[in-house]
Amino acid sequence: MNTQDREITYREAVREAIREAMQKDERVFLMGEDVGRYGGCFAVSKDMLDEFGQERIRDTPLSESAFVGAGIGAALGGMLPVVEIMTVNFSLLALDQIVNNAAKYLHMSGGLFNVPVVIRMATGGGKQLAAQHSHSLEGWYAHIPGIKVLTPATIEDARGMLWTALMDPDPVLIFENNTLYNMKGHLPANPVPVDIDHAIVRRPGTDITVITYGVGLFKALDAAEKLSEDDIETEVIDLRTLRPLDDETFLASVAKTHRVLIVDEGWRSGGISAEISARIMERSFYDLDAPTERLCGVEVPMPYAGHLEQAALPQTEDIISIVKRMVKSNG
Amino acid sequence: MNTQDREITYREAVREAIREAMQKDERVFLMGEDVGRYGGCFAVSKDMLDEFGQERIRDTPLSESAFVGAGIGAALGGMLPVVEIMTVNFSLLALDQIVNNAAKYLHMSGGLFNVPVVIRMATGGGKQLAAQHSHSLEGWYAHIPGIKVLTPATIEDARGMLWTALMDPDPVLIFENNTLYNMKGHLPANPVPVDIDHAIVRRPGTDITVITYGVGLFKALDAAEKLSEDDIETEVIDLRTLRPLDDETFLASVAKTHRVLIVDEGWRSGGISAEISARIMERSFYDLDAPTERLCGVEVPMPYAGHLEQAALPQTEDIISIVKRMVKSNG
Amino acid sequence: MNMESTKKGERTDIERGHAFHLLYEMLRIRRFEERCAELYSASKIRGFMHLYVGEEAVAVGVIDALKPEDSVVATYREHGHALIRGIPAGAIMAEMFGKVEGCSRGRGGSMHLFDDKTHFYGGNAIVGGGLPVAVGMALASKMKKEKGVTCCFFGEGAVAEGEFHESMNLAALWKLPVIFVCENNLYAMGTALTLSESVTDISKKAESYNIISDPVDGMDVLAVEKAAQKALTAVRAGNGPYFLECRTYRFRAHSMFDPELYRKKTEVEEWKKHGPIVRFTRYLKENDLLNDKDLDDIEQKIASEIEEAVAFADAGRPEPVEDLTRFVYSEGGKS
Amino acid sequence: MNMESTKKGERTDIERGHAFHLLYEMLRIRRFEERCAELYSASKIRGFMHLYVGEEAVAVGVIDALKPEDSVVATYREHGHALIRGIPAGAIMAEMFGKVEGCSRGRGGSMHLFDDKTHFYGGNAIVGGGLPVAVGMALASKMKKEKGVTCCFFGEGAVAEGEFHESMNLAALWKLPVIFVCENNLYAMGTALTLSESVTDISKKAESYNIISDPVDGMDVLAVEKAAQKALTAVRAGNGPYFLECRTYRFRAHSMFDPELYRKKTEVEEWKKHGPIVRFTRYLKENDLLNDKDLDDIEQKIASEIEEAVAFADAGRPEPVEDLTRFVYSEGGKS
Ligand SMILES: Cc1ncc(C[n+]2csc(CCOP(=O)(O)OP(=O)(O)O)c2C)c(N)n1
Ligand SMILES: Cc1ncc(C[n+]2csc(CCOP(=O)(O)OP(=O)(O)O)c2C)c(N)n1
Ligand SMILES: [Mg+2]
Ligand SMILES: [Mg+2]
Repeated sequence: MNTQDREITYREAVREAIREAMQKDERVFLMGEDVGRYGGCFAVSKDMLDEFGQERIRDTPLSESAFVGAGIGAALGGMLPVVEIMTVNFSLLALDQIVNNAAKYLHMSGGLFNVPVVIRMATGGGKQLAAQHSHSLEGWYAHIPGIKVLTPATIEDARGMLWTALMDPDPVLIFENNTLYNMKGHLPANPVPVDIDHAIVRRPGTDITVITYGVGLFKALDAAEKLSEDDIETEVIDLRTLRPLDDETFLASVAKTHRVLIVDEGWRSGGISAEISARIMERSFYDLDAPTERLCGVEVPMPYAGHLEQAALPQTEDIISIVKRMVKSNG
Repeated sequence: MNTQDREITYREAVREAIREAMQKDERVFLMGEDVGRYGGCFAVSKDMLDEFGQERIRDTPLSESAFVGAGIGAALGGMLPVVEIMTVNFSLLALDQIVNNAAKYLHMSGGLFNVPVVIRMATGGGKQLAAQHSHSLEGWYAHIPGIKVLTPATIEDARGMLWTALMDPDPVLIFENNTLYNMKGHLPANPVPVDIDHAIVRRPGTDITVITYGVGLFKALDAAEKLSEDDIETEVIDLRTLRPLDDETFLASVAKTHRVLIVDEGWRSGGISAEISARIMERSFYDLDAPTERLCGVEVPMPYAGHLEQAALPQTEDIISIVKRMVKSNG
Repeated sequence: MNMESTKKGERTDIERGHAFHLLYEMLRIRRFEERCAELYSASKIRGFMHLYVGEEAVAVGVIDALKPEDSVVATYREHGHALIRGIPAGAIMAEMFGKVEGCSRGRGGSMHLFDDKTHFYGGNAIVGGGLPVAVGMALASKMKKEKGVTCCFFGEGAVAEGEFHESMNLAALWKLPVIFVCENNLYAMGTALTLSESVTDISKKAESYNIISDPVDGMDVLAVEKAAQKALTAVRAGNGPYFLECRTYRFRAHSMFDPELYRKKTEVEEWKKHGPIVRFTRYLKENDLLNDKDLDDIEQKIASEIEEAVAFADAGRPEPVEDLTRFVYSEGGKS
Repeated sequence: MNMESTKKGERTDIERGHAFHLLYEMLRIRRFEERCAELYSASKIRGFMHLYVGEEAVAVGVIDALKPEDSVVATYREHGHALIRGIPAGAIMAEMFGKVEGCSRGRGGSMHLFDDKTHFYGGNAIVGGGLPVAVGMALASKMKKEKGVTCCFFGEGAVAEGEFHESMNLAALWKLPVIFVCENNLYAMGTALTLSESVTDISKKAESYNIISDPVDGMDVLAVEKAAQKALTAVRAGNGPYFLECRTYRFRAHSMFDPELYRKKTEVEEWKKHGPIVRFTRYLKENDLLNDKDLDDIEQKIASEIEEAVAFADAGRPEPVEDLTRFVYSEGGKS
């Protein structure tokens, strides 16, 4: 579709991915609140109504449960719906459909009916939207068997994961961190579908492994850059997919670095970081030179005030200081 | 109220707790689907309609979101509602109210408005109710700051926790495992309100710690009994409250036994067991003689067929064999 | 044509074969479920089981009016619907026995019967949970310009759920080919309609979504069939959704655990007198369309179908425990 | 009495003081929010901010009819409601500045204004999320035999949510003292009413719950006030809930991020001509109840109130970061 290397935004990458999917396959359509006339609450689907018409760029009423359920039904009926829930915060209204229907049809029917729906939503804090509008629940969703949970962080993943998700026979949730839409980055020529089965080492290192995903990736890379000035070489792993979790990639890294810090913006207790830590405990205990640590969102509903919100979220500086402390410790 | 030691069922314990609360405090009322005429879907509130009348034993329509929200509103308005959601499976329909309202009012209002609502629900599998009716999501709920999550396992806790929960100024969720209602047990004379801030050692031991809650407690105690015949002394900890988690009790045990197995019926990935394992990693790493392990629900929507369901749930025999293997391993 | 409008001895234009068929199907459900109740007591069937006894005219009348390309979304009270739609009795029974030969491989049980051949999209055990899915299936038909209609069953208790409201609105707004069939049996478990709805005339609800609605006597199989045909004709013509309220009654407990404290025995007895099967049988006899011998034949045929089903289920095999984690994600193949 | 029914020069029985008061309050909201918009551009206010410009007659008309013991549940578009209900402008502004002196200590921001003294139970940022809570507060009043009425505001977009349906039914079923005020401004973000409801006559919805409903011209403060009084009288008399649809229009973007691609500038301009403030001002002048000097006085008083509020907010202090984890659970004290 595009034969040149380009700088584009994350937003544009998501838009291109949707457009391409819609052009490639008639069964694909986009449905959600304000995806049409408004152009998407994050302007992701701007101009798409003109290009594809209102049947395929389908504005819905404020009925999260019904239109998510309708996406599930349409998938059962042979379509490949991309359902957009504006933000993860509103997905709670559709949770029954996701957990009890999307994630269960295949199993309840003994393998007869799979549900190839893709549900996209923005996630994350950082924009002073306060307690009800700043959830990072992707790690929480990862608890549910039957769904897959993707968290594209890079432009390339935002561009390439959607098609992979659509071709997946089962329900896939894609979480786009709301602070990333304006991020610019490099997209290689002829983008290809992205592997969603594996985590990826975004920066190799030898002294410690930082495991993260989504917006955390950039904080981790930033920190790694700065730590490198102090001769601390940090390996940074981007999980990309929170369910199913690709253990092998991070366990291999643990075997190399012997120290791990996990970074995620979700609340600490019972978040995805806990799961990763538990798996390292179980499978790499004897590889560790120090206990695995977690840097997570502070366990408080998100305050509106900017300084409090920033204090509630993991920061690059926090990563740096924890890593410094950790590499000093003896196993 | 009762001055004699008695054998009663878990169901009766819950019923007595509700009755006593209603007699003690006019602000208390029970509301939910079929709590009145039907007598409660687990017969917990049988005959209570006659005793308290339909204002205070309030049958609701099938409107989980509205009646849970109404419980929150009534709490804000000065009542002390006990909202019954038949089972955790239906609570997903009310999740927005729980997460975005109950758990957030105090914070969003900068401390002005607390929400003293108690939400009770049955949880768990084991009765061949299949994929949509067999969730164990209490550990999942424990991810949410602003709510408290109680899991009474014993008759005494079932009897005593409700009042403590009602006197708590903040929203409390009580999860009653559906396989426990028929369990008989001993209730001491003059039952008192139960501490909900601390986990409890239900059986002291020296070789390994099994951390669990709810129905898992009885499987663990059973296993401990049998292991004892092989001279393996298992310390069994009942968490009682999944949020906030009382670390101190189990960390103290780790310091003593140096080995830990966590048992819960929820799905493994991202369950409460992961959180406990991560905390042990962080705070008791050097106390461990072997990696902490987890025995959880298998990550599959619950199959109807009985033998598959039992295979999906942790069993006493599993505990025994894992513990045996673990105590043999060298740190 | 319905039973109300024809009096004893009056000429009726119902075709004898068709009349037999309807009676046969109702009786088939009844006997099948009576057997299920026994098998439940014998612990062959476990979990939740909800019987449809008393309500058979609804499933029979509506589903008989469907075409093969149509789809069905049902509730946990769906043995009848599954049978009539054409899932073999053996596959249903095996499902309830938890055997691999079951229509859902024994993974679903009584509340989750599924079948691809007949487009039977399952029992759904979350009240109201099937409605959005049905809307989506209808949306797919419409977008793909296929002819199929989606037929969605639910109880009157589901009307109080938010998903009812959202689904009705969406279907009407988008003029989707879906027929909503409300099986109003006056109780949601132990909660009488008067305790769950401020307006108990359920079919009135449809108005506020601009959906055509018909209340119909759900104890009269002919009336149901006629109403369903009318509704389906309208839906097939592209006029958007239709709402059919079938007024009926459940003769037995809500599930196998229900002590029925919430209603009087006399109320149940009164309704039983007007049951769909006694009533239709009487009607056919009065119109000389059926005699005792016919009835015997029907009963016998049904009895042997059911015994075969039970034998089939009994002979089925439990799924190997090693397969426990199958069907969480699809095996192989992309969509 | 409303503006429609009185023509230019006609004798009117509106009391001058009251007329002033209404105009004053509408203008107060308007000027306050215009200042907010500037402060947003200046990055003093952050996050989401939704202005009420054009809709002031609704909050003023309704809230003026409330008594001190009544409670208010509002949405994220609630600066106006908060101001009129009596939260000091300074406390609101400080809230938006994220300062401890804010009515929610800076924890809530524009979308979450709270106040215990005036029973202001917050802005709620989940569309439809306030309705069940309002129902519950009304339930508490009823059970405690208190007089207060709960007044719940929401947009027409919320009508599509399941929670609307469930809440209406519950309130009607239990005859609760709650007044539902639907601020129908024709758009939910960029979604026009015709794209969200199969029946666009919102007040008709109330019928299917057996709730009395009145559509009222939401651009006419007198009409709103009158309708609210009538509604509140009915609710206070114990007749159960009331549904008030106020037909209005939002003059500005949905939030500060909205490029308004979904409607024409001319449509907005047309509505502005009939704005609640221009219209009421004209009406008062035509009836010799107001002159330019009065208006100047009002504007000046408001301007100084707002400048004081800004100064107060500016002087406020940010909460110490060490306090981050406060207000997750109550401090001390049992309920
Ligand atoms: C969301 C939800 N809430 C509660 C239940 C428990 N429950 C199962 S059936 C039922 C009654 C439903 O009544 P109705 O919709 O009238 O159908 P009927 O059983 O009468 O056929 C209830 C409350 C459920 N399955 N799902
Ligand atoms: C449940 C939910 N879905 C989506 C949103 C995003 N959102 C915020 S306001 C809004 C429009 C609401 O429109 P309406 O109810 O008419 O109120 P108005 O903004 O017009 O006052 C939307 C879609 C939300 N806050 N909550
Ligand atoms: Mg019913
Ligand atoms: Mg609006």
